[in-house]
Amino acid sequence: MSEAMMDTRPAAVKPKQATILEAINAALADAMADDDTVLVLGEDVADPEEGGVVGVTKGLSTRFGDKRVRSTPIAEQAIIGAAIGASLVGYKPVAEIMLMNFTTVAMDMIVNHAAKLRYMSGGQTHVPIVIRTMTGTGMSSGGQHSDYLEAWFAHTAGMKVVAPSNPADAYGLMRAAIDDPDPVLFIENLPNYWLKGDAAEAGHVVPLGKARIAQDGRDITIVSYSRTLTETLSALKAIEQAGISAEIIDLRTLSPWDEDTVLASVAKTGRLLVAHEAVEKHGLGAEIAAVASNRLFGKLKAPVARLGAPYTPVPFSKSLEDAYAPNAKRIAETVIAICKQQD
Amino acid sequence: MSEAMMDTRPAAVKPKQATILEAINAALADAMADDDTVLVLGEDVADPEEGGVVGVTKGLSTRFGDKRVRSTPIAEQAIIGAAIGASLVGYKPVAEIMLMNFTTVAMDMIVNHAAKLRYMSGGQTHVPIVIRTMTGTGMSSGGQHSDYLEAWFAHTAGMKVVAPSNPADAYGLMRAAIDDPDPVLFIENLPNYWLKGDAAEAGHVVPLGKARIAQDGRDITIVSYSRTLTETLSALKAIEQAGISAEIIDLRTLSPWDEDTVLASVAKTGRLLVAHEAVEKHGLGAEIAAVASNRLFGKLKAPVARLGAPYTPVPFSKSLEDAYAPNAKRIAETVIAICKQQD
Amino acid sequence: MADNLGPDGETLLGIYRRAALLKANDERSRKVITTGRLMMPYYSYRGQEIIPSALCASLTDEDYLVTIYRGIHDMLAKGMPLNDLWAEIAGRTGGTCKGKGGPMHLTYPKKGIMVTTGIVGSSMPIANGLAWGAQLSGDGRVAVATFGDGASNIGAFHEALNLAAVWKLPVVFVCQNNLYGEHTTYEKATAAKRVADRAVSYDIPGVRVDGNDPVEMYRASREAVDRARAGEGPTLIEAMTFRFHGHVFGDADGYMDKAQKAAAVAADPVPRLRARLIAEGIADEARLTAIEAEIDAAIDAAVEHALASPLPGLAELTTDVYGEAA
Amino acid sequence: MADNLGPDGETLLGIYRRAALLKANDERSRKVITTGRLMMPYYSYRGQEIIPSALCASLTDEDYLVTIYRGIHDMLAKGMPLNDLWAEIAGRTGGTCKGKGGPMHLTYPKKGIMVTTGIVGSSMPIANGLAWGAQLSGDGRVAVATFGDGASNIGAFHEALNLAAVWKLPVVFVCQNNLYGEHTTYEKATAAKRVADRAVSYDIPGVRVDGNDPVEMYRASREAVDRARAGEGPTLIEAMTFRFHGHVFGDADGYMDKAQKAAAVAADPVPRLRARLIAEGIADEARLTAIEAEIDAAIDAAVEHALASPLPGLAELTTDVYGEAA
Ligand SMILES: Cc1ncc(C[n+]2csc(CCOP(=O)(O)OP(=O)(O)O)c2C)c(N)n1
Ligand SMILES: Cc1ncc(C[n+]2csc(CCOP(=O)(O)OP(=O)(O)O)c2C)c(N)n1
Ligand SMILES: [Mg+2]
Ligand SMILES: [Mg+2]
Repeated sequence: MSEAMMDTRPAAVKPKQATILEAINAALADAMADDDTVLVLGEDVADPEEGGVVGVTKGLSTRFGDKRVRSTPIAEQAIIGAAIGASLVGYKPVAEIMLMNFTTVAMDMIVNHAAKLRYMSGGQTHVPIVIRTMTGTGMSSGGQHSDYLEAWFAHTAGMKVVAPSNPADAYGLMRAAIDDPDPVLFIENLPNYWLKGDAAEAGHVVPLGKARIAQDGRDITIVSYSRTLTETLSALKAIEQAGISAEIIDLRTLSPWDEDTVLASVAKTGRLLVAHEAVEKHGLGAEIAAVASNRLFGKLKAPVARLGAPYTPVPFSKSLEDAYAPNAKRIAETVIAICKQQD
Repeated sequence: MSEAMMDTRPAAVKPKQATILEAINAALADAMADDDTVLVLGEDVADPEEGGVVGVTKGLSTRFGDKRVRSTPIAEQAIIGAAIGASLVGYKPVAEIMLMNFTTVAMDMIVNHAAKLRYMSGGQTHVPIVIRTMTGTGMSSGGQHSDYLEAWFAHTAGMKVVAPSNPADAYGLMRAAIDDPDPVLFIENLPNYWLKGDAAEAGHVVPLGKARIAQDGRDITIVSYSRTLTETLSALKAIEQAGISAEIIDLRTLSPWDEDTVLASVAKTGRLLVAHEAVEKHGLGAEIAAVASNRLFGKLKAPVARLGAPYTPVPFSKSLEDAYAPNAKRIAETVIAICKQQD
Repeated sequence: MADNLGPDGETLLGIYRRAALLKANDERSRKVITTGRLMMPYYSYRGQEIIPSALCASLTDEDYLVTIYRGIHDMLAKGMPLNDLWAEIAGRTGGTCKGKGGPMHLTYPKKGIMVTTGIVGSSMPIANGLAWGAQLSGDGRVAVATFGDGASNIGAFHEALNLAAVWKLPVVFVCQNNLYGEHTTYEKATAAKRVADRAVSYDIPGVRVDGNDPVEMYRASREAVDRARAGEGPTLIEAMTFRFHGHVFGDADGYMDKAQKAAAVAADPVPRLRARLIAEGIADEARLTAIEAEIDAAIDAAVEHALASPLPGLAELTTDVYGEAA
Repeated sequence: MADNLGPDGETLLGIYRRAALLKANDERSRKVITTGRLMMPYYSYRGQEIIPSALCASLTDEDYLVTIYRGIHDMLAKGMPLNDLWAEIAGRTGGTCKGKGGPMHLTYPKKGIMVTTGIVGSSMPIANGLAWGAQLSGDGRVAVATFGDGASNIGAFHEALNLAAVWKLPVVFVCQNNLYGEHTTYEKATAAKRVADRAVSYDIPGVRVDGNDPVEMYRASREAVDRARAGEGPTLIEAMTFRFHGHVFGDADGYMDKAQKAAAVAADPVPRLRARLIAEGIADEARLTAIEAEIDAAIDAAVEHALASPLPGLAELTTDVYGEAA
């Protein structure tokens, strides 16, 4: 706040700032204002319940009424079922599953139904819902509240998966997700809710399936997303100091992922590191590494590398939790090691 | 049967034949006979309910009593919960989740609890359960009854995942799984239940984590498992006719997978195809391809290839279902194309 | 129940019309499989025909239905055309789902048949969403979820009924209690004396009726549908019935009580209703025979049309996975 | 309830001993967080102390407990040692789970504290398994699952109670109804008039008691535990109570009814029991003060011991994922 006040550029030049939390809230509000069929449901989402445990949906029920913004019982199958049913008859529900680990109690509804109804009905019906969920280490929440499970959903045909890393993308991806004709899982990072950045203009849309080049570079491509993208950006200085020019790609949409952008970048740099907070084994990076290694066979300067969480549940103790997800330091070290391999 | 009767080798030389179904049944029976703490539970598993819808647990409740072999309500969370609880106090429950798609209603119990309790308790408790489940295309069961979801569970630290392709392995892996101190998901292929092969001797154990070289070869390594391994063996003739010598590895344990055996083979052949029935994108093959491409960088003769199901739900119609999972013909064609690439 | 709820003679005849269609269609399905003309997982509903036949007398084409693998009777009663049905279960182009859904996933939105699910318990949470849509739109539509007795023991049942009750959704939950869930008896799986008793958990009306009695079933359904339409919230109906065949075609049903089954078959509700129509002078033998002949001919035509239709081409494998973003 | 169920004076004093420990431990926990000495997600149970204190009067160390994130009161009542507890919630070596579980996953098998879960509803299915083990072993042990009112709306509740009933398991389901699930009131989330009414769905005894009344809570628990031990199956106890603080530490609790909360705090059950002990001559002021001082000293020591203990080394990150195959 005080920083913003000290900015001396004229107001017209400097975009408004927003946190990711504010951006998602604005996207929901703008979508509801623009389209009467947009609905919000989930535990505690309405204002008598404070607009969500973190406040992402604050103000919506007051503004749009408690028929369109409904707090639910603790019953994730019922939540997703209600969203699916309403979506089949013309509504665009945005359902919250409070934490990503709680998708485990709604997997049938998400995977066997939301993702498949279009196909199984031969295209007669479709399920335009958004499932918002938050996750991430860094809050000392331990083994059952911190997992990144995006690989499960990316493995599920019929769904899309999105994970923004900054406020403008959060806004634009949410608008795209709401208007997408198919189920979209929208992954929010808990510690990054309060990350500030340029706010999106109202109506800004980030098309699903398009990655963003967050930083141009020549020597190595780093593909990441969500909070790990933030860590990657923080690693940049150390990487540059080692004399390495890194191209950083924010995947943003995890499924379908933007093969064209990633492969073009790796074709240019010859090196690839995929970094994410999810467990490395069988994580999203496996698919990207498999595709890049296959498609750029013989053209790479180094083996495709991955950096993810170890093959363990998320530990509670701070000393262990801090060592769990890839952070700026480990990303920088890994990048430097990869680029040194061939030197 | 008539074939067996016509066999002229002396009985001592020719091992007894068994189907995979019989092998699993025998493994359960032998384990229950050897160890009073082994239990069986699941929908219809007891004899008044005919020992399971396919008969895998037939005879067990009659022999070991209906306290140790219990049919359950249709309530998969309750089933896995009961298994977990009993396992915490000295029992070794084998729980059936009838079809793999129904794991979706028990994911919380499997992933947040069974897989994590050892870690979250700092090793004070552990969950020696086996979760048996069947799946597979070929039965015209459509979108909600045929999926291979092993990649989800392989991504979950704390679990092991097993998928036999023949009767002897089915027996030996089940015995190992029951005695393993951690939760093991045991995947049975529905159409392959009636596949015959050499029966295992009573007490035969196949250690978890060890792959089997089903066929020695020089030019390419094919890694597969479950029914796709059967298809791969059927592809062998066409592959050989094309002048290609293929080494076929039956992974058997999908998590942890046998990196040593696979990498040694690929180091020798220089080529790798991973084939499975699960959706290719983000499937088990992605991890194996990522590891092999990374570890054997610069030493491969061809890019690592994968063959899996398309990125769609499983269709009902026979014409589409037949085209869904990799079969012998497509495996042979792919192998030949890979080996021709460099010729 | 108030006495003016009916059904009158016309309504009873309408119920019979549906029930006769359902019965004939089940018999034909089993025959077509037995003779090897068609392969599919088939869950016979023979014996349960009266339930949807009486229920649908109170529903319009605009009302929603979510049913299950054992649900072809529900769909036919709700108006699924025979041609679309048969082409689908034969996996042919021209099937209502282009052959991609099959017998467990038939869908026909034109008659409100929105979802057919193969996952026990899943019909209920989705029906809630349809009902929520109706509540929001204020269009007076009602959603019906059908499911089995076994399904009343799974978590989704509980979550769905509770949500429907707290949101006062226009939804009717119809449990077709055929006394078995696969091979397991009601008593062995279900702690409640009656499924209907479980309505207490949601403070909604719960009623157990003889689902094989068209009058009881009609009245209970009508009352529940009227309540839902009037904005008074959900109802749980437990319709007692019996499944004449094994769980799935090919199942030897050795686990079923022989005497119980024989008694149920002897009390076959469809001929019973037929006899009643004649006895009460609602329709005579000739009229009913004509109706049945018409049904047979329509099924004949649908079966032959289906089996003569081409299988889908390979391009269909990868369509309908995603739509086009706007 | 039979009048000879007690509790007698000694038992009441035992309940107070536990309740005083629980109350002091909660106050200390919040203080240690407020003063920045410790960071953790903390779910205060202040106001709910009587429930486990009275319940555990009927349990032995061999009986099993499965509790939830808001469950430190349950564990302490069941006998979790303060040192192991505090080192764990501080994430230190020497914690009962070596610091890897934390406040939501405390485990202490030596006192039967088998699982603590952070997933709403999950305590119940697992408690069934422990009870199944006891039933098989014939060792007379009882399993207790505790959970909140909100948890009574999730599928796992329903599945678990039904299975426990059909299997007649020695398990007691204790719903601590504090009128809120996170920010949502009981009424807004729960269709049943009482959670206890839901026992009808499982044909088991269901009883609502004032969980803040040590006598009511003791009697209901004792009856349920005795039933379970006698092989008569599960019981559902709904213990009415109130959560004095927000859902989680740091939650501003603006959604809570101010007057309701003030009334609940004014009727704080722990000092109420204290006063009663004195009024009934069960213990005098001096004795109670001594007990409280002892508790404070023990907590002091545990906190200081925990905060002085080292954090786990990095090797711990990857241990305890798998055991050694035999
Ligand atoms: C979640 C889940 N578990 C198990 C099954 C396997 N299954 C299919 S039908 C069935 C029995 C259902 O019984 P009920 O609800 O009484 O319906 P009915 O078949 O008798 O009509 C079972 C267990 C399933 N489809 N879904
Ligand atoms: C399956 C699941 N959904 C949501 C949550 C988030 N959550 C944690 S506690 C809680 C409220 C539970 O309320 P209640 O059962 O009444 O217990 P209380 O916290 O009041 O003791 C919720 C919704 C969760 N942990 N698990
Ligand atoms: Mg049934
Ligand atoms: Mg509560």
